[in-house]
Amino acid sequence: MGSLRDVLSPFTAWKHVIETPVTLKNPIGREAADRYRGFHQNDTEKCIGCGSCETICQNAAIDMVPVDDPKEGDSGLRPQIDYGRCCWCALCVDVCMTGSLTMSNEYTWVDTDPDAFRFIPGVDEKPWDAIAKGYQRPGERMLSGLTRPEMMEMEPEARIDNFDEIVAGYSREQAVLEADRCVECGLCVATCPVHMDIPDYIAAIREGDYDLGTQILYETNPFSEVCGRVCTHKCETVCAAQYEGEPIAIRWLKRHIIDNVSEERRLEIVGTPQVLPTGRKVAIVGAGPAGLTTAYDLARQGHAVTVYEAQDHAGGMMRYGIPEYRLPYDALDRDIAVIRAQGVEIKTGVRIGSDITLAQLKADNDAVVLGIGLHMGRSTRVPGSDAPGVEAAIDLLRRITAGEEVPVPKKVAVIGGGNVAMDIARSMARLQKQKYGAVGVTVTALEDFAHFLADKEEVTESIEEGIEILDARGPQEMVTFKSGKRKGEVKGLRTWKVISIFDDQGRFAPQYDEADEIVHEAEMVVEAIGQMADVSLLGDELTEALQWNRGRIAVDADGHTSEPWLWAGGDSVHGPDVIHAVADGHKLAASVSAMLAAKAEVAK
Amino acid sequence: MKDIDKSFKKDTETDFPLREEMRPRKVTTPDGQVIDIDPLQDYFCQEPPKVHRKSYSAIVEGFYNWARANSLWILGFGTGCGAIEMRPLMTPRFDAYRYGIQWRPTPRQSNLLVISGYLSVKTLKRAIRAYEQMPQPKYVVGLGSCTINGGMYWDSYNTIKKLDEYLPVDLYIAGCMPRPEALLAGLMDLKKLIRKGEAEGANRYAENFDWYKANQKSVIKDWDMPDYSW
Amino acid sequence: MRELIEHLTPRYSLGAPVFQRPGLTFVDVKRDKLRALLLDLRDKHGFTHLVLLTAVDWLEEGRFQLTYLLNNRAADQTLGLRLYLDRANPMGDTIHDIWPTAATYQRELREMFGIAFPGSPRVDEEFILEGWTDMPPYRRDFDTLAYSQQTFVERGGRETHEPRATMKHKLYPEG
Amino acid sequence: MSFEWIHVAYAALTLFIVINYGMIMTALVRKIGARVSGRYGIPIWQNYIDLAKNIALRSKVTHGAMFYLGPVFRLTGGVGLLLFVPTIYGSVMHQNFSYAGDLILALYFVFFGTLGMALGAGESGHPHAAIGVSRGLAQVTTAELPLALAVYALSLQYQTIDITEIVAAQQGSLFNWTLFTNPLATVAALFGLVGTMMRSPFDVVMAPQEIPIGPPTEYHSSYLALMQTNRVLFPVAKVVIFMNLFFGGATNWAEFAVKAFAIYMIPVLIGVVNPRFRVEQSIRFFLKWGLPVGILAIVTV
Repeated sequence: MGSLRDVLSPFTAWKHVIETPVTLKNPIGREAADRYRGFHQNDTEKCIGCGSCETICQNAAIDMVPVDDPKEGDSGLRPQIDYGRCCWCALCVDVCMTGSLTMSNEYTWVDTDPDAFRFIPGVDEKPWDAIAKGYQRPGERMLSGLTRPEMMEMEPEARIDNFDEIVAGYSREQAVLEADRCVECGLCVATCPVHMDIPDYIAAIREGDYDLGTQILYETNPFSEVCGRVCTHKCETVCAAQYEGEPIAIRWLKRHIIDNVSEERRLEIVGTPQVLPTGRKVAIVGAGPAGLTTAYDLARQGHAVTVYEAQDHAGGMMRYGIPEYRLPYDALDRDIAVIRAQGVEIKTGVRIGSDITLAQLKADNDAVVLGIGLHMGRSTRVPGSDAPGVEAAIDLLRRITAGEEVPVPKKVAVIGGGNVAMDIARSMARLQKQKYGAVGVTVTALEDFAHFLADKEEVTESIEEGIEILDARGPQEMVTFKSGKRKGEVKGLRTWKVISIFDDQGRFAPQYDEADEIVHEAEMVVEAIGQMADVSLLGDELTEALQWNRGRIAVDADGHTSEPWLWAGGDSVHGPDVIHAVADGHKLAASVSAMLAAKAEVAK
Repeated sequence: MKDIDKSFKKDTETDFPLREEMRPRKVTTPDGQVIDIDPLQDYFCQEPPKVHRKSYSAIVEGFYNWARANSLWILGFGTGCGAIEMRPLMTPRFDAYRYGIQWRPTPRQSNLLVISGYLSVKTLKRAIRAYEQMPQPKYVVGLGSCTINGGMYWDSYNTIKKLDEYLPVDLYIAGCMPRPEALLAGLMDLKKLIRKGEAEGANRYAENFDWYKANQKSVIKDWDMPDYSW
Repeated sequence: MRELIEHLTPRYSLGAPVFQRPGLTFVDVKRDKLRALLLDLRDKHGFTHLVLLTAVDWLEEGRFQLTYLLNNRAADQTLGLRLYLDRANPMGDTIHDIWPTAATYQRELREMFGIAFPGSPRVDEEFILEGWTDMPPYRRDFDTLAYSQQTFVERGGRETHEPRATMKHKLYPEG
Repeated sequence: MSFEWIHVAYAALTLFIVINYGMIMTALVRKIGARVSGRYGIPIWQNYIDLAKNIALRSKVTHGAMFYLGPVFRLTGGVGLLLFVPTIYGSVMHQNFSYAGDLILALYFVFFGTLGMALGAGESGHPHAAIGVSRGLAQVTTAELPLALAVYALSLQYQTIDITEIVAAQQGSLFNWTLFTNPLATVAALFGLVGTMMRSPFDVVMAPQEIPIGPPTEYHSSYLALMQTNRVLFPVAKVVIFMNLFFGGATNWAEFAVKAFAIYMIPVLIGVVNPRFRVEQSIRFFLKWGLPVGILAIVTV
C-alpha cells in the first residue's frame, strides 16, 4: 500500500476546475503553420508544363492535362492533382523546375463527391489560390544540380597562336553529372529544328550506352560532330533546367556521345542503306549541311545521289565558314564519311554553270536540289568600301581554310557583331600572333553589348584573346591613303557612336552621335555584316522562270520551288544556321522522295 | 508512373478453402448427443438489410434529424493511420464532446463509421461487419486520400482503392492524413447533411445490397461469413 | 569484431566479412554451419539478441538471402549473417528453439516469400494475409501494381499527357 | 398511511422531476469533470439529445424477450427505488409509496436492476456481455456489503426499518443527522455509494475502453434509451436513500437539489481524478477497507 500522500495527491487535479480550459475555442479552419504543406497552388504563367512533378510523384497523383496550346518552351500542359492519391510529401514542389508549383497552408477540404478531389491548381479556382503562406521550396535546396560541369578549354595564351580546337569535350564523369541534371521533360525536342530525341540520348549517356546514343543521334541528324560543336543550340534556350540554374549543356553532351564512338563503330551502327536501289537519280548542288543531309536521307532510301561541290572539299560553310579552332576539319570529315558510306557520290571542284549546267543536271536526274549556301559577303557600301585592303569576311575565311595566302597586316578592323565577325577577328588574330607575336584586331559592332548578335562565349573568348570589341559604332568611311606610294589603300575606319538602330516603325535606320567619332587605324578592314547567295549559277533563263522572295528563291513549305524538278533549301533559303539547314535537308529529302514514290506509282 | 509487368496475371483459378472451424460438421455434446453444426447457418443472422422509411411527419423527421446530427456517436474503430488523427479530438485540446460527438466501443451504439485511412482487405472484412451491425440511420466518413483513390497505397496488393465500392460513403475529407481540425470540419459538414436529411447511406446500402456484396466478395477471397450479419 | 570473425572463420567456413560501419558487420555463412554458429555466438560471444530475421529476393541470381541480424548489447556490436537459399525450392532451418521470436519472423517469411521452415510453430498458418491464393507477395516477380489493378477498382477519369508527345502532336504533326 | 389514487399522480410527478433533475445534474457533473481535465465538456442538454437520437433510430435488433426486459428491469429498479422511498420528507405529494418496512425493499431494489441487467445482457448472446455481467455482479456484491452492514447498524440505532421514521429522527438539528450520530455507519455506506455509482476507480465493468462496455454491449436504440433514462434516474434514487438515511433527508425541493447534488459529488470527487481499479482490485479494496468499517459500525451501535 502506498502512503496517504499517494491517495490524496490525485485530488490536486481539482484545481483545474476554476482554470480556463485548454480547449481551442474554434478549431475549425484554424490556420496551419506558416510552412505547412497544404493544398497545391500553381503559377500557370510561370509553369512550363515540363511534367517533372508528374514524374517524381511516388503516388501517381499527378496527371499532365492540356489547358493551352503548346508554345516554344511550354508544353501547354499543367499538372492536375488527385487528392485521392496525394500524400503531401511536396516532392513535386521540391522538383518543380520553374518554382511555379507551391503549396498553401490551407488543409480543409470536405466533399460528398469523391471525384471532386481532382483539380488543376491555378486553373480551377480554389479558395486557397491567393494564400501566400505555405510551403515553397527553400531556395538553396535543389533536387538537381544548378551548374554545368566546367568545360575544359585551352587557355587564351595557349590557343591564340594556333588553330587547334579550343574545347576539350566532357569527360565521362562530367558528362554523367550533366546528364543527371536532365529531367527528361522533352520540351527541347519541339524547339530543336530537327526534333532530336534529346532526353533519350542524354539517358543513353547516363546508362553509358554510347552505341544507343549514336543510333538516336543518327535518327535525326547526320552531323553529330558538327552540331556537337557549333550548333546554335536553340534547345538550351527552352531547357527546363535554366529556370533554376544553367540549362543542360545539350550540345556538349551530344559531342560527348560522338567523342566516345570510333569512326569504324559509327559506320557499323549506322550501317548502309537496307533497301534495294530504286534506280532514281537525284543531283544535289552544294555539299553543305542541307545538301548532304538531303543526300543522306535519299541515299538511305535507295536513290542514287550525286552531290556537286564547287570547292575542293565537301562541307560547305561548315568547312569554309567556321574556323578550324571551333570545328576541326577531321571532325567534319568523320561526319561526311558516314554520309559517303551510304553510297552518296560527292563530286568536288565542280562548279555549276561553268563545269556543268543546271540544264544538264535536270536532264540527267529525276530531281535537282539546290543547297548552295551564302558564300558572298555583303558590303557596307560606305565611301571607300571598294578600296584595296577592304575584305569580305566570308571570303577571307574561305581562303584561310583553303590554305591560300592571305594578307596579315598588324592592324585589322572588323565591321559586324555577329558570329562571323568574331570568327574572322579571331582567325586574323591567330595569324597576327603567328606572324608578329601580337594581336591587333578591333571589332566595331552596330549593336550595343546588351543586344549583341554573337554568342556570349564567342565575345568573351575574343576579348580573352586580346581582341578589342567596340559596341554601338556605325561605320562611316574607310579612310584611305590620299597620297604616297600606298595611295588609295585603306589606312583606317571612321565610325560614329550609334544612338539607335531602328526607327519608330522598326525599320533599319541608324541614328548617330556625330560628335563621338573615332578613326580606327587599320591596314585591313573586314566587312562581316552578312552574306548572300551566289545565284549566278542558275543562268538567266531559270532566274527568269523562278519565283523570288526578297532576293531569295521562293519555296513552299517542303522546299519545292516553282519549278517542278527543282528544290532549294538551307542557308540560301532560310538564312545561316547549320541545324536549320539539316532540318531543311530532311524536309527536302522527304518531299523529293514523295515525288519519286509518286513517279514510281505512275510507272507501275 | 511505375513500370508495370504486362505479362503478370494474378491467380484467379485457386479458390480459398473454407476454414476448418467454419465447415459443417458433427459434434458430440457433453451428454453424448451427436448434433450437426453448420457455423455459417447457425451462428449468424441471414436476413438482408431493409430500406427504412423516414418518419411520416416532416416535423418529427426534422426533429429526429436534428437529434441525430447533434448526437454523433462514432465507432471507435481505427482502420489505418488516420486513427491517430481521430484521437486528438477526444483530448481537451479539441474536445469534440462539446459538439455532441462521442466515441462508442460497440457498433450497436454507434451511428458513424469513420474509415480512417487505408483499408486493407483484411480490415475491410471487419469494417463491413461492423457497419452492418450499426443501427440505422448510419453514416460513413472516408478520411484521407486512401479512401478516395488509394492514396499512397495505390499500388498495394492488399488495400482497397475506392471505398464507395464497398460501403456507402457520405462524406470524404482530403488529407494524408487530414488534421484533426479538418476532421472536425468534416463532421460539422456531416451534421449539416444529416440535418438536411441527405445522409441516407444505410438505405442506399440496402437498395444496392447486391452490388455492394458483389464488390465486397470480389476482393475478400475468404468470405466465410453470411451475406448479412447483425 | 575482426578478431571474432578471424576466430570463427576457419571453424565455420565463413565468407569474406563486410565491415559496414563501426559496430555493424556482415558475413556469409553456409547452411549446415548456421545452427552451430548461432549457438556459439549466443552462448559464448554475447550475441544474445536476434534483432531480426529477414529475406532478400535476388531474382536474377535465383536465390533468396536470409539475414540473421544478431546484437551483442554489451559490446555494442551487430553481426549480420547472410545465408543463401535456392530460390526454386527455398527451405530454411527453423531456429525458434534458439530464439522464440524467430518463429514469428519465420511465419512472416513463409507467407511473404514462400520460404519453408519445417518444424517452426504454426508456420503454415495464415499470418498477416487472409485468403491469399497468389504467389507470395514479397517475391520480386510478383508485380504488386499489376495485381492491384487486376484486383481493385480505381477511380476512373484520369488521363495524363506526356509533354514531348503533346508538343510533337501539336507543333509538328507531320513528323 | 392509507392509499389513494392521487398518490399515483403525485409519484409520477416526483418521477418526472427527478428524471429531469438527473438529466441536468449528470450533464452538469460531466461538465465539471470536463473542467477538471481542462475542457468545456458536453452541452447541458446533451443527455436529452442523446435520448431523442436513440429513440429516433430506425432499426432495432432484439435477442428475445429477456433482452427487452433487461433494461425494463433495470429501469424498474430505479423507479421502484425512488417510489418506495420518501423523496421529500413531510410532503404529502412526494412522500411516494414509502411504508413501514421500506428500508429492506430499498436495499433489494438497489440490487434488482443489476440482476435484471444480467438476465438481459446474458440473453444478447454476446460474449462481452457475459464477461461484463459476471465481473459486474462480483464487484457490486462486495461493494454493497458495507452498505448493507451500515443499514443494519442504522436500523439497530433507530430501532426501525421505516425510512420515514429514520428521517424524522434526524430532524431538528444538523447534529441529529446520522452523519454525526453514527459516522462509522455513514463511512461504511459511502464505501457502498462510491462502489456502486459506476465511477472511477470502480467503473471497470461499464467502461467503454474495457471489454467493450461490458453488459450493455448489444444494447442500442430504444433499449439503450431506456437504460440511459435509468442511468440518470437510478443514481439520484440511490442518492435519495443516502440523503434520507445519513444526511437528514430533504424537506423541500431546494434542499433536495442541493443535498442530492452534494452527495452525488462524493463519488464524482474521487472518480474524476482517479484511475480505474481492476475488478479483483476493487473486490480486495472493499473487503479490506469497506467490510471492517461496516462491521465496526454494527459493533459500536
